[in-house]
Amino acid sequence: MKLIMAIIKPFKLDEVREALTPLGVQGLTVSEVKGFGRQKGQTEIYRGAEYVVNFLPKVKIEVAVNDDIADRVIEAIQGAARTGKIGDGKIFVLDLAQAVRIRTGEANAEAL
Amino acid sequence: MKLIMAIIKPFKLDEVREALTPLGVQGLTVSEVKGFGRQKGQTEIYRGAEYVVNFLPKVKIEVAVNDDIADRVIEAIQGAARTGKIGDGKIFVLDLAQAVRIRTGEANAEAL
Amino acid sequence: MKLIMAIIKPFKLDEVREALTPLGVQGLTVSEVKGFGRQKGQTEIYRGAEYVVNFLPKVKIEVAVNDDIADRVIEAIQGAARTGKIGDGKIFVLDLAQAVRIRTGEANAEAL
Amino acid sequence: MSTRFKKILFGVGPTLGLTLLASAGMAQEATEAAAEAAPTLDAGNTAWMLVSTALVLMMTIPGLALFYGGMVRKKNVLGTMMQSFAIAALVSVLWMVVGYSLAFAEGNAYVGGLGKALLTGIGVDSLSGTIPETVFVVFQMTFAIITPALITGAFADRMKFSSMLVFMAAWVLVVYAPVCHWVWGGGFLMGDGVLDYAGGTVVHINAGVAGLVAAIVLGPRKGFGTDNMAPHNLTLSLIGASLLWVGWFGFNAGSAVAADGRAGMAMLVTQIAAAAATLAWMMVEWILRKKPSALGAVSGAVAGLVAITPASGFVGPSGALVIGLVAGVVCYWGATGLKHALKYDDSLDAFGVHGIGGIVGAILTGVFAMESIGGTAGLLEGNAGQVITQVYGIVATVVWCAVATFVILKIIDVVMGLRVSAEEEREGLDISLHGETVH
Amino acid sequence: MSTRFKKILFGVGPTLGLTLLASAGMAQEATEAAAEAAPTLDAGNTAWMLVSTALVLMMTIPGLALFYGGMVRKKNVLGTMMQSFAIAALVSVLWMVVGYSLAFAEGNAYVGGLGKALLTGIGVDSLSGTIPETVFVVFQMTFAIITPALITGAFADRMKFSSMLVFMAAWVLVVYAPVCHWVWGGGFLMGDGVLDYAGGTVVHINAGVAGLVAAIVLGPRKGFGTDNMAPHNLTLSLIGASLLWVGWFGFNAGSAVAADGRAGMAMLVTQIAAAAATLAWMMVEWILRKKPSALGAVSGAVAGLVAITPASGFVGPSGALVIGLVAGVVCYWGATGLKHALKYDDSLDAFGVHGIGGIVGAILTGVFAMESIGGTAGLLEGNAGQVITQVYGIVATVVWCAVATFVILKIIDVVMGLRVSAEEEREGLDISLHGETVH
Amino acid sequence: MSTRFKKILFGVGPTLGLTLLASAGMAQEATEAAAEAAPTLDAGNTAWMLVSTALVLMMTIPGLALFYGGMVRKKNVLGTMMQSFAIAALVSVLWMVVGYSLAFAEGNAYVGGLGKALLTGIGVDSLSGTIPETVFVVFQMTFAIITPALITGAFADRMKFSSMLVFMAAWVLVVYAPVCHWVWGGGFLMGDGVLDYAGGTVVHINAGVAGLVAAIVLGPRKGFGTDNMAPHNLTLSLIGASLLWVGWFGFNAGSAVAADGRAGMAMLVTQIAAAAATLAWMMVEWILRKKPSALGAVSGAVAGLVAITPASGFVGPSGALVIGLVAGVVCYWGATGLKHALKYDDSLDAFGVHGIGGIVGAILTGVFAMESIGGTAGLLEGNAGQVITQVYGIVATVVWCAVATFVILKIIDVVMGLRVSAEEEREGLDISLHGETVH
Ligand SMILES: Nc1ncnc2c1ncn2[C@@H]1O[C@H](COP(=O)(O)OP(=O)(O)O)[C@@H](O)[C@H]1O
Ligand SMILES: Nc1ncnc2c1ncn2[C@@H]1O[C@H](COP(=O)(O)OP(=O)(O)O)[C@@H](O)[C@H]1O
Ligand SMILES: Nc1ncnc2c1ncn2[C@@H]1O[C@H](COP(=O)(O)OP(=O)(O)O)[C@@H](O)[C@H]1O
Repeated sequence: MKLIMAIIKPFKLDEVREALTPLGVQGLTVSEVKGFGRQKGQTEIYRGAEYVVNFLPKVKIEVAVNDDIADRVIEAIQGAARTGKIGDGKIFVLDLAQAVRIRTGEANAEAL
Repeated sequence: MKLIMAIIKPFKLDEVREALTPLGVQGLTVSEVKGFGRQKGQTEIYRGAEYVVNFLPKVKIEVAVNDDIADRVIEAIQGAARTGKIGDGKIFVLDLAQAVRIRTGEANAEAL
Repeated sequence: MKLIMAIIKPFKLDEVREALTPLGVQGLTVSEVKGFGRQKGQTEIYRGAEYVVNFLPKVKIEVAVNDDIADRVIEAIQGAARTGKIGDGKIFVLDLAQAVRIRTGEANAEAL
Repeated sequence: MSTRFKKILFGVGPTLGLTLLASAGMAQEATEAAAEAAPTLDAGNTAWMLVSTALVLMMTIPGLALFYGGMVRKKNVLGTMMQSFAIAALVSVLWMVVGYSLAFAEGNAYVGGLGKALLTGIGVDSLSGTIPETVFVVFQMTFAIITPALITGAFADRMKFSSMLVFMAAWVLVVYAPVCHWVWGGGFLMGDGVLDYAGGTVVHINAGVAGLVAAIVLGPRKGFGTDNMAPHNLTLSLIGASLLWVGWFGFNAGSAVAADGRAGMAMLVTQIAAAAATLAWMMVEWILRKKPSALGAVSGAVAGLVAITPASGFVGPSGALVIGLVAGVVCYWGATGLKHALKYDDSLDAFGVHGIGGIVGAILTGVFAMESIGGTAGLLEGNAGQVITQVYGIVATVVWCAVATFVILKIIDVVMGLRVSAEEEREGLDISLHGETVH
Repeated sequence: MSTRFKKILFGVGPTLGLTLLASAGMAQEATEAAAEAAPTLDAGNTAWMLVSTALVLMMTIPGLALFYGGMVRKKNVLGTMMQSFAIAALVSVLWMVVGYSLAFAEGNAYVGGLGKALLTGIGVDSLSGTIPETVFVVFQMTFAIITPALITGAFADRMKFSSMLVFMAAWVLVVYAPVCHWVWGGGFLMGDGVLDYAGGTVVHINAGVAGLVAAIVLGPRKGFGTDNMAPHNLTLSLIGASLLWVGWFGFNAGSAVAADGRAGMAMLVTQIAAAAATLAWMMVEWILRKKPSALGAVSGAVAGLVAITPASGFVGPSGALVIGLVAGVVCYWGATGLKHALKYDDSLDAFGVHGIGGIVGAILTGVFAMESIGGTAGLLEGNAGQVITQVYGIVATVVWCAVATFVILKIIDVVMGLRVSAEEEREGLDISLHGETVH
Repeated sequence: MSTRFKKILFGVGPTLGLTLLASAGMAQEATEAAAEAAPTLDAGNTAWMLVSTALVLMMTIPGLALFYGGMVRKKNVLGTMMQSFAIAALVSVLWMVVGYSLAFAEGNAYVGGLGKALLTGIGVDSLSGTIPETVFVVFQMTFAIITPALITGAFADRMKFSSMLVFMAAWVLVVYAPVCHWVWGGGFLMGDGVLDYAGGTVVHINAGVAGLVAAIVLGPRKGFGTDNMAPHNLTLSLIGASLLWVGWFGFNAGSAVAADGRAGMAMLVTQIAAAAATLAWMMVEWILRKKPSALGAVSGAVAGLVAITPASGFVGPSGALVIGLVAGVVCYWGATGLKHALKYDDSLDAFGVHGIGGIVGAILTGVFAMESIGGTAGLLEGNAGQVITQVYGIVATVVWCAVATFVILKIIDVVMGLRVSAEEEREGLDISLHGETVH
């Protein structure tokens, strides 16, 4: 199994989720993160004090999938999250040693 | 070593933490996440506009442990986080290549 | 490639970021987390009801890097995040199977 | 009555134009009648009017700013509150320069003259009835402030700040001041016996209709109907609605321009109508949606306050109770069924609550008016004609407001554009227009 | 005095029942005495009472709503604020329908009649002393609103919204209106010389005791004593407490029903007591807990305001200073030591602050009352009996309130249940009862 | 004039010392003149002053507490709001004990006596002009509260709570009370004809200068200039500024101590100046920074309100318009250019807005004063000398305030230290000083 971690632009979240459903992905976990990278943020000014926001709001999606669909999931995410503008984000793939569904104790494939 | 990542129902956090202490787990890291899955959220209605909340509040626990106690940790988490109702969450296990305690520079086992 | 996950004290974030730039790290992802460990939190008191805060605010940095600079990145983080006081945090290193830049589709090394 | 409307349409425009060009005539006591009736200053009345002025200003800042600010998404809260705040500043200056004069100086049936432009001739001793005219000027100013501020709810999250300021400046002079003159400044609606004690027509119908037109001209928010646009923090809206309620005492009871029995009755009926409408909206929601919401309760309160506004000096407690109950139910429909049926994006229901509520109130004023309270009988006391008169007042206002608002918006659209870019709208008004964010 | 109490217990109930059935008698001037004394309307006094009414309404919405809303967990903030808002609406209508009459219409020693049900006979010219009776009606209405709203702090986070509304409706008619009649409406406590200028007994002891009973009957919040129930946002509580403080001027100085020297003195002592209690609570906390907290400071302020309430028209600055200091210390104990010792979950200390503070104030009123201010001497001026009388008033109120509240709650519990389900309680009132959340 | 200042410096100190030791003289009517002029109580005026008092208290809590609280980082919001709240309590008690007497009791040219310590001799019937003296005492108390509270903005996020309380106590007695006496209590500035209607000098210059001194003595916040210190929640500041604006009507129009034409004119000019300054600051920012910010708008409003404060009873609408525009621009510079140039950390611009704005207002009062309004002509009416007199008043205040504030702070620094530890500063005042956090 793979744990796919994607950092995307927040407003793309729904599109990405919808792109994964057809692949049989039944669940995923999302967190609000801040991203630092090539994309530069807007400037905030308060009574003359300027703050360039280096850390931009991003959304991190973590989804555990079976190896067989991993590549399609990656493509789907990339396709849905892409705007072509700088700051679109990354997809990181980790090997998942084990997975358990807490409710049932089912393991691995059945747990997803 | 293993990095165990568990997504659980928020109100189960304390129980889980207490279940891990006896196993010698001295630390863990928690983050607020939103989970999408089989469990369906409540509906919010504002002046007739309905929003079904697909992303439910969950808590993500990340705990690095030695291989020897990994299985017991997983069981402990599953036992403590379980309500038997849909939405109890998942446990994901990743191989941890290396760990360092920042304060002392201690590595791996000593770092945990 | 490695995915380096560091849990540090919040006010050390900028220092750590600055320590990584010279190593050629061009991006990283940050999230607010709460940490449980040896460090004990302050006590909050509301009308006589005391709450010891076990979960302390920490910042989690996730940065994907090539193997060649991984060790220097770890050192840099440890050096910058260190105060010597309990609660400085941990660095966890995971093997990164794959990385993709969403905007361009570039893979692995080029994606970072 | 159609001829009448031609007269209005072809009358106000030109007259206004002419007046604006016309050289300032000599200053005239705003409310001569009153002044003659009670020529000396009364400290008690003045005290109440000073307070009422403060209360009505509080309705807009922070009241309305919070009510609206809590209903938008977090990325727009500062921009939304900023609109009310900036309008308060802009309209205050405009009102001093020429607005007050256009509304209350000696003029014709459609608009006041320029005799009081720059508040000429208003000294420390000038009286308006039993209170200093200076107080009357600021009291009326606070009405001129809240009316455009109410409109902003209709185009929340998408209008350029610059265009918004230009629009409001024009709207206050071309729509608000004249209509205010029609009803309170000695204009033709006053002459024709239309009853509007505290601004159901001048303020609420006016703002509601302008909002509806603006919502349609600007078009819906990006993602309207698909994205989650849930209010980000209703605690703010609860505070705002509460301050609106409290401030409304100054709005309605203050419209007595005295601390007397009629002011007292106005306060009593205001409280009853607001309460009844709150319960009504809550109950409808409870029945139809299974849960009574906080947003519903506060929306109901505002609906009741809007509806009792024109009636407050004319009806008694029982009339107020019915007005409140009706307003709660009808405005619920206005903010839900009606809006969803017609598919326009009146984002925070400026029309659904203020437009609809104002119309309900204006009509029911004609029904429940009691001779013993305001000197005019309504339908229930056998004066059916009053209802017609009320409808006539509504139509006159709706027509002029809709036409003028539409024209102003179209002109601005051509000249400088009305909407922020899609990018700015997605980023949110706070950061893209004001360079700030709530952290 | 035991016979006396039997009379109360066995007197009020039946009488109330009868009265409620009784056909409406003819309207009577509410405060005849006053009316005779000063038969003409005074604009100054009316202005002040119009404002006081607005101030006291502001105490509940948004004041109390915020004070309580900030102290609960985030998942319950809307539900908590909603309780105050809905109560404001519900009680306003009840007060108009029958509450005002039960409290102030001609009746017997225990409860007023139905002569003023639906505000019969109250016209635009009816006076209550030197102000319009309409103003007196709304002013008293705002007191009838805040009292039940105060109770909600005791059962925060766990009561069904529907049951809460039913309970409050019954409580206002069965407990508040009669006790209000006893003390201010010509009832037996008034006759017996109990001093309660602005509601220490009628409002605060009454609400505090009802809260205590409710907290015990409903039982503690799930996780009480184990889970972290820290206030989620004390900035809200700070705003709320500040608005309570400001509004309290209308509450106490407004109880003079005139803008005169006694109102001025009431305002002065209110300010001093609130300030003294704030410092006292802060200092106790500083000494015992090492840190003076913001919640402690605002709690102290409220404690002082509660304690000075019955005394405000009777004591001078020095008396107020002592009352404030004592209230700050004793209420700190009430909200901490006492509560933890007895283990009930008076979640936001409705009893700890309002009940205890009200009792402290009622007794000290008997100690510090000055003939030169309110016409009645207290212990310090040699009239020891006044303290007894005060205690008697307290006991009468506590007994009736406790018994009646208990009975009402038990009935509701049987009929429809009082608490939300464990599941709903965990999810939070906002989403489970109102379908909303603060994002 | 230098001799004059020696006299001040070497005069006030000792006199104050002596006075404080001196045995209490016999009570004297505070404002004799007024008292003679109008010896009977006027209910209308009293009503207005009761309200003004409530409005000015509302300016500090919750107004200023929110204005400042929104501008700090989240970890300091409770600590910041707590400062205003605790000061309100502390100063109230101090004012009753001795402050009022030092300011308004019969004394010498530099400070009042102890004749009214503990409010001796002030009964329920004592009058101050046409209102109860009790009301005058609380009204002035609210001014004595907001002035030190304004100072806290200068040393936000870093002062020990204990030291802050000690400092404020000393400052109110050694700086505020005397200066208040100079200008309003019959002191030498009053005698010399300095015009300060509502406190431009006494309140704003005084607070601004004290803030500047404090900011310099305490030194900048850790990380000043490097860390991100963006305001954490400007919605709070928007609410705060709005309540300040509304409350300012009580501040300025209340300074008429009557509900009359002058009060009305004061309210009108207050509104105009606030509005003009809001637009001015917004526009400057728009031009220089490309974006008009919400913080800028509210800062402008406060700047305008500050500047019109001394002028409010003396100038007319056009004067107010100019004063507002100038204040908006100059205070923008004061809070940006000036501060950044001199590199002190006046964190929330107590000096930049209140100090600078107060000076602008004081001088322009001398320019735009109109004989027909306040009885004194200004530069524009040919009385150039008034400007000199105003400058003289400013200098006297600045010198005494700066010297005394510096000395007080240095003494406290030696005795107990002024700043929290670096650790506590980083953790934030909320948790480290008060044991609380906003969750
Ligand atoms: N090496 C990295 N490790 C972890 N996260 C990264 C890394 N590089 C970029 N990111 C994340 O990806 C986001 C987008 O990266 P950025 O360089 O701004 O644009 P792009 O992905 O188009 O090159 C960043 O905001 C950050 O959250
Ligand atoms: N494939 C997945 N990858 C990552 N997280 C998941 C995945 N499936 C479920 N989750 C997380 O687990 C939570 C519970 O899953 P859900 O399907 O609702 O109930 P259950 O775990 O009982 O099957 C989800 O809210 C989500 O946070
Ligand atoms: N086993 C672990 N797994 C995951 N996170 C941990 C673990 N142990 C500690 N942490 C994280 O590191 C932080 C610091 O650890 P702590 O024991 O308090 O101090 P130190 O790192 O100096 O030993 C904790 O707050 C927690 O977030």
